[in-house]
Parts: sequence; C-alpha cells; structure tokens
Amino acid sequence: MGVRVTVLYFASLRDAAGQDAETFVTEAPDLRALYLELRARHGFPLPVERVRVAVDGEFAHWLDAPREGAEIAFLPPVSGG
Amino acid sequence: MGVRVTVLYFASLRDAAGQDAETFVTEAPDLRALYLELRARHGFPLPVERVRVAVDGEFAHWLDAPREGAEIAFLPPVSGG
Amino acid sequence: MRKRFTLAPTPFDTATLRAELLDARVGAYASFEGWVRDHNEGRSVRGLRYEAYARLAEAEGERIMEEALARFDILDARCVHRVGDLARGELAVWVGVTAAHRKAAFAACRWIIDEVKARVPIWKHERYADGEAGWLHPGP
Amino acid sequence: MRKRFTLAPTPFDTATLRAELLDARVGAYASFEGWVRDHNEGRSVRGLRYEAYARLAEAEGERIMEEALARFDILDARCVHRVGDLARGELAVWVGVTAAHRKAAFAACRWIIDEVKARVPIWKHERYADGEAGWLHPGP
Repeated sequence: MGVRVTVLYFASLRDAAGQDAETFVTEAPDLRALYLELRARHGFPLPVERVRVAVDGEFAHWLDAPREGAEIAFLPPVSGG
Repeated sequence: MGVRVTVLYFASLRDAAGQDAETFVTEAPDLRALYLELRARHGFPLPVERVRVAVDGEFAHWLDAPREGAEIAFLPPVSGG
Repeated sequence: MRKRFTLAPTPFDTATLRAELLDARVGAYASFEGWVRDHNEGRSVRGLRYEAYARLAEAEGERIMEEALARFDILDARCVHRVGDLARGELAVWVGVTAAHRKAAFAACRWIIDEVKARVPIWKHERYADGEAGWLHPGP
Repeated sequence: MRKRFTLAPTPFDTATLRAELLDARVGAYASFEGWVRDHNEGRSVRGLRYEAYARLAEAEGERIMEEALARFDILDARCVHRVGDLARGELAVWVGVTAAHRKAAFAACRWIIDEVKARVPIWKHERYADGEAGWLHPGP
C-alpha cells in the first residue's frame, strides 16, 4: 500500500532527473529510503549525507514516512548569496 | 625673543576663548606651556591631558617649540561619526 | 505583515529599500550587497542563474530576519535575493539593517548574510567564458 | 588623485558614491551610514552641528583610507562626513567598501568608521529639545 507523493528536484538533482518534479506512488518506508531509491533511478551525484529534505515547504527529517499527497523536496547544498 | 604664532580654537575651546583664532607673540618654550598659558587666560574647560595639538595641519608633540609663523591648533577630544 | 525577506525575479533598487528602513530612531544603517563578479576561483564568469525553492526560501529567510531581530539590538532589517539569470555586474543580494548604534547594525548585517548563504534553499549555476557551466554545491 | 575621504558641507547622495565604487571585480560591497537620531543618551535631540579642523581632518581621513587599503583585502573604499548644521534624520557620515569577498568588506568598513570616529578632528555640538546645547568631548 503506497502513498502518492510529488517530488521536487533542484539544481544538480534536477539536471540528473531531467525534470523539475514528478508524481508517483511510493512504498518507501521513510524519506531516506525514497531518496536512495530515486538516486539509483536517476543517478543523482549527491549522497544522502549532503542533501536535506523538506516536506510541504518545511524542513523535514530523513526518518519521517512519506505522507499521502505530500510535496517532497530534496535540497542539494545551497549556494545563494 | 618670542615667535609670532596663530592659534586656532575648536569646539568648547573656541566657546571659551570667544574667538576662532588669534595671532600673537609667545615666549612659551613648548606647546604644552603655551596651552597652559592660554588655558589660564581663557578658562579652557579641558586639561592638557585631554587635548591634542597640531602644527600647520599635522599632529605635533607637546614638547615641540612654537615656530615663527606656525598655525597651532588645540584639538579637544573628537566626536565625529 | 510586511515581509522582511524577499526573492526578486528582476533587478531591484537598493535606494528605495534603504529609504523604507530609515526613521527618526535610526542612528546607524549597515548594508551589504553581493555582486556578480567577472571571476570566481580563477575562472572567468560570463553570468549566472539563481534558482530557489521559493516556498521554503521565503519561510526560512523570514525566520532568519526574525532571529536577527531577537538576537541583536537592532530596529529593523531587510534582505532581498535575486533569482533567475544574472549578468556580470548585477546585484545578487542586498541586506540592510538599522539600529540605534553601529555595533549591533554591523553584527546583525554580517550575521544575516552568513545565515542566508548557509540556510536558504537557493542554488547558483555559473556559466564560464570557456563554455563550461555548473551548479555550486559547497562541500561540508 | 581621487580623494577617498571628503568633508561635505551640504547633504550628499550615497547612491552616486556607491555607483562610483562598483566595477566588474567587486563581489561584495559593505556600507555604513550614521544618521542624526531623535534621541541621544535619553535626551531629545533637536539638531546638531559638526565642526572640523578641515585641513587636518582631510589629511587624517585620507590616511585612514590608505591604511584600510593596506590592512584589508579590499578593492576600494570611500568615506564622506558632513560638516555644518544637521537636522534630525539627516545623514552624518557614510562609508563604502568594495572587495572580492564579504569578510574583508565588512571588516574594513567597520574599521574605517571606528578610526574616523577616534582620529579625525571633527566635533559634534548637540542641541536638545529642552533648550540646552553642548559639545561632545568623549572621555578617555
């Protein structure tokens, strides 16, 4: 029984994924597992240790479970300023 | 045998002296003695320890002797900025 | 509520932003501006692009401004960060801080730009004169 | 030679001064402005007057700017200090510093205003709302 999520990709992760976002059903038990799964699929250059995760516009924890309808963003190291 | 000098007064020293500048002949052996003399005459509020002295537009030393034709400025503690 | 942190998709005017911060209580105004240089780490830069996760960037930027107001003895603060394509010589980020005294204004201004660079989800993509380009993802 | 430190007998425009400092090498611009507040040490201020020993103030100000260029990894710096009568809400002093990176820009900007306040022969005369007035001669 999976949950439907939308995942947003930024910067080098978007380049690797070839898209800004995708919506799909996942059975990953937590956000970390989801990232590892997507990393394998898209060939993300960044290991999970260098990425942060946000859900619905707020920073989240890697061990949080994906929620139905969530907007999940994987955030590479930032370089504003 | 004195030397003719012009002395400039600023801020509280000018208020006490009642003038911006005065030119006179002094026999004071050094700038410190000159200040003490003028302090007695004009009732300057500041002891010599709180004042700096400049000659011809550059900081000078209290033990320098007054030179003929010099422009001597007594500088109260500054408060710009 | 007036927002203190903003993402700007187009060039913005710092004189107007500064004027909005000034009032009769202000004794000190400190500002910082980050500009697109012609070189970065020895390479000739042609231009760059800032991309943001806008929703979180605005929330996190606003938190930084609120934290600055709590941490420092300042009157107010603002930060604007450009997103989109920037040419060399364009303004990338501006921080303005007002305070009664200069020490707090400087400290808060410095703190805000450091926090914005460290925490706000904005990414820089640089294009170099030699044709190469890439995302900057600073290491730990 | 372009002067880096100037006394201004009339209000001056910081946007023009800032524009003169910016070029393609600039990555960071830090600025500081001192404004006439409505209060100082608990007293309501009506206005003030800055008086300078102009000849020495300009020489000493210029030395401070040259020292800043030698001490810090900056590209350029300017400082303008008002003299004469100022009302509440008027700009008293401006410092602008450009550098490749922000750390040096902030450090030099802070250093310059501190040195100007400590070393340049300028005196502030404050007039208070209660009718009193006086010169500020900070103690040791």
